[in-house]
This record gives sequence, C-alpha cells and structure tokens, in this order.
Amino acid sequence: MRYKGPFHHLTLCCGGLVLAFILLPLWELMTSSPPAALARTLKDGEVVRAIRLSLLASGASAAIAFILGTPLAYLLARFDFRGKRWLEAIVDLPVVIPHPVVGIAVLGVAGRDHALGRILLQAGVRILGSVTGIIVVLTFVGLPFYINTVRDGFEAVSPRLENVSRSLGASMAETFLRITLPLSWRSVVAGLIMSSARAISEFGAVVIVAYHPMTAPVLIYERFEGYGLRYSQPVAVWLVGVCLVLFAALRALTLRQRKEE
Amino acid sequence: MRYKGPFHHLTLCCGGLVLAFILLPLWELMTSSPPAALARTLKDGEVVRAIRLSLLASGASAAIAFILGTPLAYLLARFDFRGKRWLEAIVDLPVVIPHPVVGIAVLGVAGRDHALGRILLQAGVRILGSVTGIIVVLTFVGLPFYINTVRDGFEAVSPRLENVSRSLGASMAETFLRITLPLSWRSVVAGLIMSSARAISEFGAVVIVAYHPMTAPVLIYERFEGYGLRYSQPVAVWLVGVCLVLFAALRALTLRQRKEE
Amino acid sequence: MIRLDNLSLSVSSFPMGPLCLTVGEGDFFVLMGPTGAGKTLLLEAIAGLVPVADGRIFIGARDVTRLPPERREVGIVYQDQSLFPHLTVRENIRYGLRFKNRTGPGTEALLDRLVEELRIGHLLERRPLHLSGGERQRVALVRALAVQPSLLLLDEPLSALDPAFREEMGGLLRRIRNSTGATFFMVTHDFTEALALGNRGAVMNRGRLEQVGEVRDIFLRPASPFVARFVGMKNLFRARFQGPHALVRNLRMRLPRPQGRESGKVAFRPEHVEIWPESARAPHPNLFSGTIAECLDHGFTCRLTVSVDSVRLTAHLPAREAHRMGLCAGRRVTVAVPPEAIHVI
Amino acid sequence: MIRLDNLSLSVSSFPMGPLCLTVGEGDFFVLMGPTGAGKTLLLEAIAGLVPVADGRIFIGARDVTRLPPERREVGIVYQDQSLFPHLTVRENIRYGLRFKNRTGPGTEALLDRLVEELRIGHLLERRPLHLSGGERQRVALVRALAVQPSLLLLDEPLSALDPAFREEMGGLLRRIRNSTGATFFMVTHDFTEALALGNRGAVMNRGRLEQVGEVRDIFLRPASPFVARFVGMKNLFRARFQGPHALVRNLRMRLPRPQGRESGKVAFRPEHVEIWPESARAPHPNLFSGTIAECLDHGFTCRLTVSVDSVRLTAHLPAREAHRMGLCAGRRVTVAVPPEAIHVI
Repeated sequence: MRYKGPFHHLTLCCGGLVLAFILLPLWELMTSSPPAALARTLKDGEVVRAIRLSLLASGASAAIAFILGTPLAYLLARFDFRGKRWLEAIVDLPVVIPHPVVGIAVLGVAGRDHALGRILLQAGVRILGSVTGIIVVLTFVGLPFYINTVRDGFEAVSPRLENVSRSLGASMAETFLRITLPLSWRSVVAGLIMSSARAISEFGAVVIVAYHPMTAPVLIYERFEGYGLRYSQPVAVWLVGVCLVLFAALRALTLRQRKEE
Repeated sequence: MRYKGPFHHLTLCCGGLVLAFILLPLWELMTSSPPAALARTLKDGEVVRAIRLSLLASGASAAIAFILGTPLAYLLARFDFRGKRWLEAIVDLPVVIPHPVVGIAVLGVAGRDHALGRILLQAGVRILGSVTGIIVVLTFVGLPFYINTVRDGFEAVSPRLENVSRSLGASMAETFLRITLPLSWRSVVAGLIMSSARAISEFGAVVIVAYHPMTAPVLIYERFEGYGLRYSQPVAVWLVGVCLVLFAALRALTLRQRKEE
Repeated sequence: MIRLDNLSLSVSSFPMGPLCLTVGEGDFFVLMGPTGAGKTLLLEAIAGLVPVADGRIFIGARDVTRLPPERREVGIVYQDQSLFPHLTVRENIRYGLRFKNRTGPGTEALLDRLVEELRIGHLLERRPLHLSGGERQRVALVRALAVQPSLLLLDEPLSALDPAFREEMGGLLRRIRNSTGATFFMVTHDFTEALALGNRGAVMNRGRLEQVGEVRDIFLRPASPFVARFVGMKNLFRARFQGPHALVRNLRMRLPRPQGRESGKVAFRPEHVEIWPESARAPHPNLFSGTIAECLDHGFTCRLTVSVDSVRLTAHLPAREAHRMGLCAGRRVTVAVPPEAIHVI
Repeated sequence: MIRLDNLSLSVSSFPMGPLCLTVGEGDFFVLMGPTGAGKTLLLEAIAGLVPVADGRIFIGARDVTRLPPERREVGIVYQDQSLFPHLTVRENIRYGLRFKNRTGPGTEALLDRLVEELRIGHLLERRPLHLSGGERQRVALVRALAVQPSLLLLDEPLSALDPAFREEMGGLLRRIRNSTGATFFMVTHDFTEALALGNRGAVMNRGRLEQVGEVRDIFLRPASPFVARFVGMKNLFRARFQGPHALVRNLRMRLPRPQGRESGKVAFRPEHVEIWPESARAPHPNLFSGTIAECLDHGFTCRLTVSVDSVRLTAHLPAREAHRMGLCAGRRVTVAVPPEAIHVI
C-alpha cells in the first residue's frame, strides 16, 4: 500500500538483471548434461577420486584454520593493541593475491633453494605435487574467510557477558569455553564452511603446486582442455552440487542466527 | 598492567604462526628476483600488455558492478520483501562456484548451442577468447563483493536520516543522491576496489574463457609451465605489487571510516 | 488535524490492531506507553514511513493514506535528532526549503526568528557531530519547523537528554508550539512529561489504545488498571462495593458516589493520600491507623509505604512535611484518603 | 572497603585523571555524573576489567591492582543485566558457585533465601530471553549475590527499567543491601536515584571527581557550580558579598552567615523557595515581590519561574498548594528565600 516511486522500480530492474546474470549460466550448466551422462560420470573413478580429494583437502584446511585461527580471531575481536590494524591487514592479504601467485609463493619457500624448504625436505615433507602442498595452499586461501567470520561472531558476544563471568570467578580460558564459544558456535561452523567452500573452489593456486594428484577443479580444467566443453560439464555439475550443499548449510545457519536475534 | 593469563599467551602464539604462514611465502616471493630481472621484465611487452589488460578488464567489471549493483545493494539494505533471503543467497552464489566452473558455465550460454549465444553472435559479441569474455567472467566473480560491501555501507546510514529527508520534501531518488550516497561514498569506493581486487586475482575462470588475450595471472601460469618457477616470479612480483596498491587503498579507506565513527 | 480511521499496521511480526484516533487542530497531543508498545511505529505511519495494512489516515482534510512522505506536509523530530552529519547546521536547517519551494523574504524572516528563538545562531557553521545533545535537539526542531509543517511529530524528544536539560527543552517546546500554532504529536514513555506538556493524549499498550482524552483526565481517572499503573497510581486495589462504600480486604472506604456494581477496582494517587500524626483527627471520613513500613527520601518528595492491616498504601508527601512530622519506618500514623480522590475502574 | 590511590586510566583516548576515593565497609556508595563522565569505566576498573595506567586499587585490605577479575571477590550487575542467554535462570544463578568453591548446605540455603526474597522461584527453568526487564534485573542480582561478594558493583541498575518498575527495584536494592551487609557501589546519572538509595556518594565530570561526601550533603551543599546544576539547584547566581548579605544583580539576600570574600556564587534549591500571596508577610528576611513568568504542572509538583526585577527564580511547590493559591502565569506573588537555604559556592 506504500507509494512506490520510479527510483524503487529502477532498483527492482537492476535486481532482476543481476539475478539473470548470475542464475542463467548456472542454470544452463546444471541442465546441460543428460542424466545418463551424469550417472556415467559418477562411475568414473578419476572423477570420484578428484572430488573426494577436493573434499578431504578442503576439510583438512578448514581444520587447520580452526586450530590456528580461533584463538587469533578471539584476539582480534577482544583486544586493542598497537599494530592490530596491521595484523588485520595481513590476515586479509591472501584474498587479494592472484591465485597462481599463491602457488608460486608457496613453492618459493618449499624448494631446495630456501632454508625452510630444506628443513621440510629433510623431515620428509614434500609440497610440490603432493596432497600436503594442496592442503597448504587451500589453507592459505581459506584462512582469511575463517578468521573474519569467527571474529565477527566473537564480537557479537557482549564483552559484558565475559566480564560478568570473570567477576563470578571464571578465568579467561574458562569464560571462553563456557560463555563465548557456546554463544558463537554458529559463527565457528559458518567460518568452517566458508573456508571449505573457498578452498574447494580454488584452482589457480592448486594447479601450480600440484597438477597431480588432481583436485576436482583441476580435473574439470583438464577435461575442458583435452575434450572440450561438453565433456567438462558433467564433472562441473557434480562439483557445483557439492558446493551448493555447503552453501545451503551456511545459509541455513546464518538465517537461523538472524532469526534468534 | 592488566593481568595476562595463559590463554592470552596462546592467542598471541597462534597470531604469530598465522602471521608467519601468510607473510613468509609472500616475503620470499617479493625478494626472490634480483632488481635487474624485475627491470628487464618491465621492458617485456607481453608482461606490460598482460598487466594492462588485467587492470582494464577489472576496472570495466567494477564499472559494470557499480551500475548494476548499486541500486540492488540499496534495495537489499532498505527493503524487506518476500524472497529477500533468496535474492541475497543468489548474490553470494558466485563466491562458492569453483573458478573453472564459472568459465564453463559462461561458455555454456555463450555458444552456438544456446539461444542467448546465437543472439550474441548475431550482434557480433564474441565471448570465447575475447576481452568481452574476460570482462564477463570477472564481473561474475567480482559482483558479490561489490554488492555486499555497498549494502553494508547503505545499512550503516540510519534510515531515520532518509525519513527526515523525505518528510522535508525530498523524493526517494533525491534522498538517495543527497543523503544516502554522500554518507556512504567510502563504501562505494571500497566496493569498487574489492571487486577489482577479486577480479584482478582471478585465474581459473579466465583461463577457460580466454587463454588469449592473456591477463597477468594467465601469463604467470604460462611462464611457470613453460620456463619454471624462476621465470614466473618477476611477473608475479609486479602483479602482486599492483594488487597491494589496491589493497592499501582499500585499507586506508576503511580505516578512516572507522576513525570517523 | 489527524484522523486515524480503523488504521492497522503489520510490520515485522508486530500486529497493530485497528486504531481510531482524532487529534484536533493546534493540539499538543501526547502518545504515552511503555517501551515496545508501538508508539514510534504509529508516529512513522502518520508520516508515511511505514506501510499501512488497512484503514485510512487523514491529515487536515486530505486522505494521505497513499501519499508518499514528501507530500504529507508533516515534520518529524527523532529522539536521536537524526541531523545530516555531512552538512553544516545551516545546510541542515535549509535542507527542506528547496523541495518545498519556500523562498523569499517571508521564509528568511521565519528562519531568522527560529534561529534566534532557539539560540543556535552561533552554531550555524558547525557540523552536527560536535554539538551537545540539547544543541542537536534545537537544530532538529528548527530544521523541521523551517518548512512550516502544519503537523510536527516528536519521537521522545526529551528522553535522550540529561535530566538537567529536559525541563528547559520542555519549556522550549511549549513556547514554540504557542508561537507557531502548529499541531504537535509527541511520543513519550514518561507520564510526567506528558502531564507537563500535553493537553490531550492517549495511552498505548501492545499496539492498542487503552485510553484517549484530556491528559489531566487520564492522569486522574484512568480507564483501565494498565493505565492506572502507567500513570503512577500506586494504590490500585480489588474492591467489593456496598452502596457508597468500597471494601478493600477489610478496609471500608467511603466513595465519592454509590456504585451500582458489586465489585471492581479502586485506585487513588499516592499524592492524594494524607498522613497525619497518630492521634490527629483529619476532616475526612476515610481515616485508617497504620504503621510506616518504608520511608524513601527522593529529595523533594518522600515516598511512604504504610501498612494498614494487610493492605499496603503508598503516599507521597513533600519531604519538608515528612521531616517536620519526623516520619520514619516503624512510626504509627493516621492515613486519610479523601473520598473525592478515589477513582473506581 | 574500596580505596583508590591516585588511580588513572587511559582507555581509547579517554584520560581519567588521578582519582582518590575511599568507600567504607557497608556503604551504599553512589557515583553520579552525566552521560560520558567515565562512571562505568571507573566501575570496570574496580572490577579489574579495564587496564590501570597508574595508581593502586585496594579492596578490603588487599591491593588488587594486578589481580585478575576472577580473584577480586567483586560482583557486577550491568544496566543490560547481561544474563547468559544460553543458560536457564537456574544455571545462570549457579554459574559462579563451581569457581568460588561454594558448595554445601550454607550456600544452598543462601540461594534459596535469595530466590525467595527476589521472587524469581517461578522463573528458574526459563531462558533469559523471555523475561521482562525487572525479572532479568532480579536474576542478575541473585547471580551476583550467590557467590557472596563483599562488594557489589551496580551499573545504572534502574535506568533500563520502565519508570513504573524503578521505584520497586530501588526498594529491593535497599532491602538486599540491609540483609546481606555487602558494600554497594552504584553508578547513576539520575541524582534523585542517588538520594533515594545511597548514603555516601560522589559526582564525576569528565573523568574527575568534583565532590565526594554524604549524598544529602552533596544535594544541599554542592562544592562547585557543575555539581549544583547536576543535583538540580536551579537557582544559581553570581553574587557580590557585603557582610551577611549577598547582592544578586540588585536583589539583596540575607545569608546564613557573613562571607569573608568579595564575590562568588549563591545557590538554593527550588523546593526551598516559598511562594506567598502578594500581600502576605512571610517569617523570613528575604522577601521579594515578583511576577510568575511560567507555571508548569508536573502532576505532583508545580514548577514556577518567577521574575523578580531581572532575576528569574525557580520554585517547586506541591501542585495541591499551587492550585489552592490559584497560581498561574502573570500573577504577582511574594517570593521568600529562607537564609538557611542559601548555599555559597
């Protein structure tokens, strides 16, 4: 019943255009392959192995982000200190580094020319062409997403709740475990999904560090280069399916969070 | 002077590890090439052309995001309507789509097999192997970053300011131009930089749609594949340099914004 | 001036029942109610900022239900003042002129008068960020009045101010109302503010209007227990009626007039309860002997709770009087409730 | 109980000057001041939640300056209650017990008594989200008191409540203080709250303590013009002194005692100003003839502004009295200022 001006209609038009621009290619992709081709693809051992590797490596990178990133996210959410802005900037840095450059940079410290690389080699850790290498670059690109999501979650917990908990006798660690974490677990899960989703979609950094073993995006690229568009589409459909499941989970989580507010 | 417990120290340790993990490869990369090699690279016409193309295509994609995304961002910031959650989800979708899949999906609608593709071809618009195609995929991956940043900026402007402006006789469009936009121009600029940075770092989607003309990430990949790590590093340094300038501008903007609050 | 005709709103799971309300030309109308009652929502609906689900809104003679806010000729002043932070005070107060086509010497003279009357002349070149709360509030008033609205909506204009400034701003509002002749519609959760400023008003609760009328009347004769509690009628008791008397537990009180009903509620204001020394004879029929349970000093007033058998009566009296009588917890006193002060709900 | 020894804080560009303050065992101490004076910051420093830049904090006999909050034995109740939203009321109030090693029948008995005294027994299994403001406030109090702190810090405990609940909660605070014997340290921006609840107090302004002492004393004898304005001493004038008299412009006022100084300020509370009919003779030396400029009805009290020559005096008197005398703007009256009410700053 509210009066709607021309400006309102302009925004609706733009919304429709953006919607079409994003959905049209994806819809076309998801409906491009006949069901038979999709079913056949699932029996292709190479495809299954690639998707499994993508899932495992992304999961591992999310786990590392959880261990390294959670305390740091808390630090950023709660404390003010000199150089905090710099630390925040560094955490965000991987987002803007071109993807192949990430791979090149990681290889730069992993090779025999670098002290760290020699130590790693002696410890039997290989980066180039290994699952380890894939996990390292996926962690590199996924970490900022985890830390930023979880930091926002921690910030949303009132520091007064922590203050009350401590005045009631709980130490800082007890307060974190009993108050802060239970109140922000949704953000932690959302952060894990965000960084996994970012990692599973990575191609440029992975293809530099490890063409083999093949992750799903690399496999799709290979099929496209080797056999053309038609043959890459069924694999792409399955990978997008996996990503959409992750994405839907993330949306469901954040949606419920807003409602509870 | 505040008491610092063991938990505090744990967070500091994790902060240090993350810092090292992100900075070490980048530092190594930036210092890997002798100045002479860097200078020589700048005289390489192919490198200069690639970086220029990357900048131009990213800039063009940011411009498209500005035109299409600004009204939509305002719509999302100010209005509640059925299906708003879905619209928000669709805007975020490109973030989780694996990068090569973006390219494949875009080619899917651009080819001769698709009605839209035939219309485009008749209009003389070529996607495969063209600058147009590069701009399309860069817009696809950059758009969510622009829209989300600008939406947050619009949301930070109190709707009461707009209410007062309208009660004083300004229409919705006048209110947007005189009140909302002047108060959130930092977010708009930040959104432009964010989507440019995301676009400039894209590799997977671009390499599918257009190996030639070469953007900087594709060139780096080619040098790496063709000549090895050492020869890809100088180009990578220059590209990272460009990205860091964008990133620094973004940080400076958001920093000043926080201060003014 | 304003007429709401079966107005209902439905904004984000807050249903606002069909409302009917009339505000006269030149009224200082006060919409009261506790936090979350929907007062601000109703105010924004009148301004056209919230979609109307059903019913009609008239301002003056016009049906404005479907008009956009910019064509309603309604000024609005928010609690947080909502000054445009990127404009100077001068640009803020002149913002509306270009849209309303208000130019010429008449407008300039009005603006000059407002600037002087609200003492913001020395602030004109400054940005809102560095003004104090009272200064911001005055600028917001001038900005709204500059376009000469026939109706000014005020959303808790005093509650963001420190207590010391509230009274001053209240006086200013009354003066401005008198000098402009505009209709004022103010929202507040504080009934003393309403009493000091408004002539007519309404009490709102959970999206419904519980009572509409003269402010003094609401204050003295609340229509429901909710309104009674809201306006500070601390003495509110269930009672059985026997002719001209009410029985509260076993206290027998004379009423101003006989009641036809069997039972109901009686209410009287604590400041109408009189406290006398134990042995005194007050000139009232309703005299009870009781013990002071609590005596709270609020500076100017003293708030007493007196136990009379099992009934706890609350009385407010000037602190000076309380000190003179040496009242304190435990003292026995005589409590008098003048019959004409008792209101039956 | 609390001793601050040259305490200074520096949190985010808010410098808080070196403060010295002593709060006695069992005091109900009230820290007053306008919004943004730094009151909550000081409260959090005492609780150990804000880093100390310099100086020492003692609680009881212990120097707690470097102790973490969990070892200070200090309870804290915030304005927003800060209940743990993921725990039930029961879990909330038992939260502190495990850390403080408070178990056994003594604690259980205390808890039962508190639950009963603050009437939260029926809420124990509910989540904080669905409680009303008053209920949340009572739960927060029980939670803080359950671990038997020797000192309870209260951050504006009444200001988030609707006016109708404020008085009730105030009475509850006093009763709780009396029954537990703990020291209370409360922050408020409302001086009437301070007067109703506290015995000792301080007024803070921009990170400094302007006055420390008995609350009544601050109320009647403010040490600075800022404090005078804060506690509502509306009559505050620059004056020249001539022996036992003060000259405010050309008004000559008798003072309680002669002043040695040449000039200064005089202040008196509006409720100490008496209004008499024009012809009446009041038993005071300071009688002035004036005209009522404004008469504001606040329900129980009536606020008058009276112009005496060029001086505007403010008087509060019971509305009943004002109605009896038929006071309204424009009437000429006699104003009396009892000499003993005049305070010289």
